[in-house]
Formats: sequence, structure tokens, C-alpha cells
Amino acid sequence: MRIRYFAWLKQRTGCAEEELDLPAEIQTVADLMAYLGERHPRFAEAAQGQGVVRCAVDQTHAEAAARLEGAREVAFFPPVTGG
Amino acid sequence: MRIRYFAWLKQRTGCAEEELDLPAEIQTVADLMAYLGERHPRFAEAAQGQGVVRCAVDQTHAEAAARLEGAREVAFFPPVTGG
Amino acid sequence: MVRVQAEPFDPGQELAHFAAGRTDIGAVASFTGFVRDTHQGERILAMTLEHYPGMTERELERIEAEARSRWSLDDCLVIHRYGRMLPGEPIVLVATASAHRAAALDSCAFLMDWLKTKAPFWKLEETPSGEHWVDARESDDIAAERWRARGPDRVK
Amino acid sequence: MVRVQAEPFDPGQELAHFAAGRTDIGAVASFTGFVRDTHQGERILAMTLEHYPGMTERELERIEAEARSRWSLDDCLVIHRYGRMLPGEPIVLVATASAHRAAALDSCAFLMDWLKTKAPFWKLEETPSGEHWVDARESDDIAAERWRARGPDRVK
Repeated sequence: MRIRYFAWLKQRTGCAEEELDLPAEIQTVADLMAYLGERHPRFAEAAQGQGVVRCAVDQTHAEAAARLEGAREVAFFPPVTGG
Repeated sequence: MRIRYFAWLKQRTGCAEEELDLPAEIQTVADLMAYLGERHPRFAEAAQGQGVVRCAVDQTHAEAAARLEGAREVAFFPPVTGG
Repeated sequence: MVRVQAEPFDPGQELAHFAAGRTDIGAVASFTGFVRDTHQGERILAMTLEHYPGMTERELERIEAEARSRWSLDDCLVIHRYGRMLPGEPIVLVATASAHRAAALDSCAFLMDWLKTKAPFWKLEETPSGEHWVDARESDDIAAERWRARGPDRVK
Repeated sequence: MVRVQAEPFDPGQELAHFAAGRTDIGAVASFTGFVRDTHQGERILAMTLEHYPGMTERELERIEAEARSRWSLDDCLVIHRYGRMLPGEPIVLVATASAHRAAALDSCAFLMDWLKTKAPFWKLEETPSGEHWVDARESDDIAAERWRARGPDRVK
């Protein structure tokens, strides 16, 4: 699965994207965030803040409970600030 | 005093404006409307409709109870439809 | 600024000049009203806007001053035509500039709502069956009324 | 129509072409957002918009579709830039066209509110003291939320 990071989350993980083979027990966005937090301690730190890390599964906004089955690309980013 | 009429009220009075020397007892917009209704029966007809004839005293919107003292120009018109 | 004129104007060009060259403005909102080719199912050949010269300018200036007192605006433009126009021609342009978007959008809607119920313009439509004065819409009074209920709400 | 581009655009020129030549449109509303030269008291030298290519277009198209389902729109345009821009440069343009003014004004405000909370853009400010990612504003969430409460309200 391809994982992407945007804005200042890239600085927390040190990369814009990574390809990962996820263990079978990673089934939801929340599972994935916990898993990524072990790889990137400063990502875990950000993920603890309420609403600070947002997620999109295959380019669609997704909540923490959303399931990852069949997903090819999951992105994490701070709240958007365009416009 | 100069009296002006706009939009279809001109068709009711047959004139766009007229100069009138008003009797002293004409003190409010309502008095003036009644007085003008005697000169122009089709104006009186329109003036009977609720909110159909609007008024401005010296180019400022005015209610029926507004006093005419010192006024130089009074205008009557239907509800506005610009924009 | 308020302009009342018989001459056509180009909304795109007016907006290109509006607040041009400034770097302190974050938001510009605009509204343009056009002559439509139909009204209540009837074809419109042309539209003539009658107005009350003198009062029109005063009333639009009052409405602009009211908008500036309610919102923090960096600039404000109202252009309204009178005379005869054809379908597709612009009748009115309102533009507002502010540091923030809510002030620009809300004040633009406010200016149109108040203009619609206070500025002394009257529309005469030319249709295949003759000329008609356009009736005022009750919904315009309701739209204007909502700002009265809210009172001044200066957005920072 | 939705356009996501690095190239600058000219809002006046875009609006001059928007809905041009049509005679069935009564109302065009627009909003333009610009880079400001100050933010929270600090001088802004430049602004870089990062975005999520692919998702940005999809999200903006969803937002446009939502606006078209809520209001009867004759046309709709969203242009959003990404990359580095200087104070005074336009970032975003939203324009809506409808037979009537409430539909044009409301849908324009709606598009901006939803864009502000859903379109994947992030602002990086360059200031004399260094680079800062701009924090999301809670007021943007509140502004977007008001449309959820109202639900679809198709204005005739």
C-alpha cells in the first residue's frame, strides 16, 4: 500500500510517501495510524491531537473507523487551508 | 411644492411632475396623498392599495405620517424594482 | 464608490480595475445582474430602467455607507445603469473587498438586497404583447428584512 | 468547470468570459481570494500552496456537483492555483451563474465554505522570520457546517 504525507506531516515522517506491506491485522485507518506511529514517533505525537491528522483513502476523505480493504493509496495531512 | 411621479404612477396622473401651492392644512404625506387623489382619481385608486404607492420627501424615503414642513420636492412611486 | 449611468459597462473590466495593485486585500466578492430574455414565461425584447436622478445616487451612497459601517471593507463599488438595454446586457455590478471572505461575501449580498428594495429604479419590459412595468417581488422585501433583524455585525 | 493550475490567472478576464454571450442568465456571483501581505501581524513575503494532485480535482468536482444539486445553476467555475505566489496574486476564483440572485450568491458562498474545509490545499507562508504552515481556522469549519444544517434548498 502506498502511504502519502502532506504539508508539515512530511517533516514529521521525513518522507512524502512510502510503499508498505501491511500486516493482515491492520484493517482500519485507526489501525494504520497506530502502526505508522511506531515507525515515525513524531507522527504518533501529531496523531494524538484531536483532529490534527486527517486521512484520505484512495483520494476520498475518510474517518478513523473507515476500513482499508482494497485501498491502494492512503494519505495523511493536517486540516486543509486552501482558498 | 414640486410633486413628482414615477413609473406607472405617471400614467395614473398624466404627468411626471407638477408645481402646487398647497393649502395650509396639508401637513403630512398622508394629507398630500388624499389631496392629490382629488386632483387625480386614478392616483387615489392606486393609493388605496396597501404599500402600492411609496413616497420620498426631498429624495429620502418617507412614511405616510412624515411631516412636509420645509419640504421642496415630494415624489410618489410604486415599490422599486431595480438591480 | 457609486456610479449611476446610461452607458453600458464591462463587469470583467471593472473587476480587473477594482482593488487593483493592492496587496492588503484577501477577498473580493461581486454580483452582476443581467437583462434576461424571458420573465414569467414571456419573451423579453428589451428592458428600460427608469430612475429618480439625484435620489438614486443619494440612496446608493447611503446603502454603501451602511455596508461600510457593518463590515470592515477596503473598497466597495456599485454601478447601476438606467435607460434601455437588451437581453444579456449587465444592469448592475456590486463589488466588495475585504481582508476576509465572510465580510466580502456578506456585504455583497447585503448591498444587493438593500439596493433591490431601496434604490429608486423601475423596470419596464418590452415583450411581444406590449410594455409592462415589472412588479416588485415580496421575496425581495424578505431578503432585505433579514439584515435588519441581524443588525450591525462587524466581522473582524 | 474546475481548473487546478500553477499558472497565474486574471479574474477579470475569466469573469468576462464566464457565461458570456448568454441571454438566459440573470445573475453572476463571484469570489476571488488573494495572497495578503500580512497575516496575524507578520509580513508575508510569499505563499506556497501545496496540494494533493488528483484528489484536489476530484474533491473540487464533488463540491461543484453538490452546489449544482442544491441550486439551479446555469454555469459554475472554480479555479484554484498551487505553487508559489506573491502578495496581491489571486489564489482562487469561484463564479456561479443562475436565473436569480439568491441562487448565485448563496451557491458562491457555499462553494467557498466547502472548498475551505474539503479541498486538499495547504498554505506555507514565507515571512521575515522564516516559513510557517498556516493553521486551519475553526471559523472555517463553522462556516461549512451551516450548509450541512440547512440541507438541500433548491431555489427556484
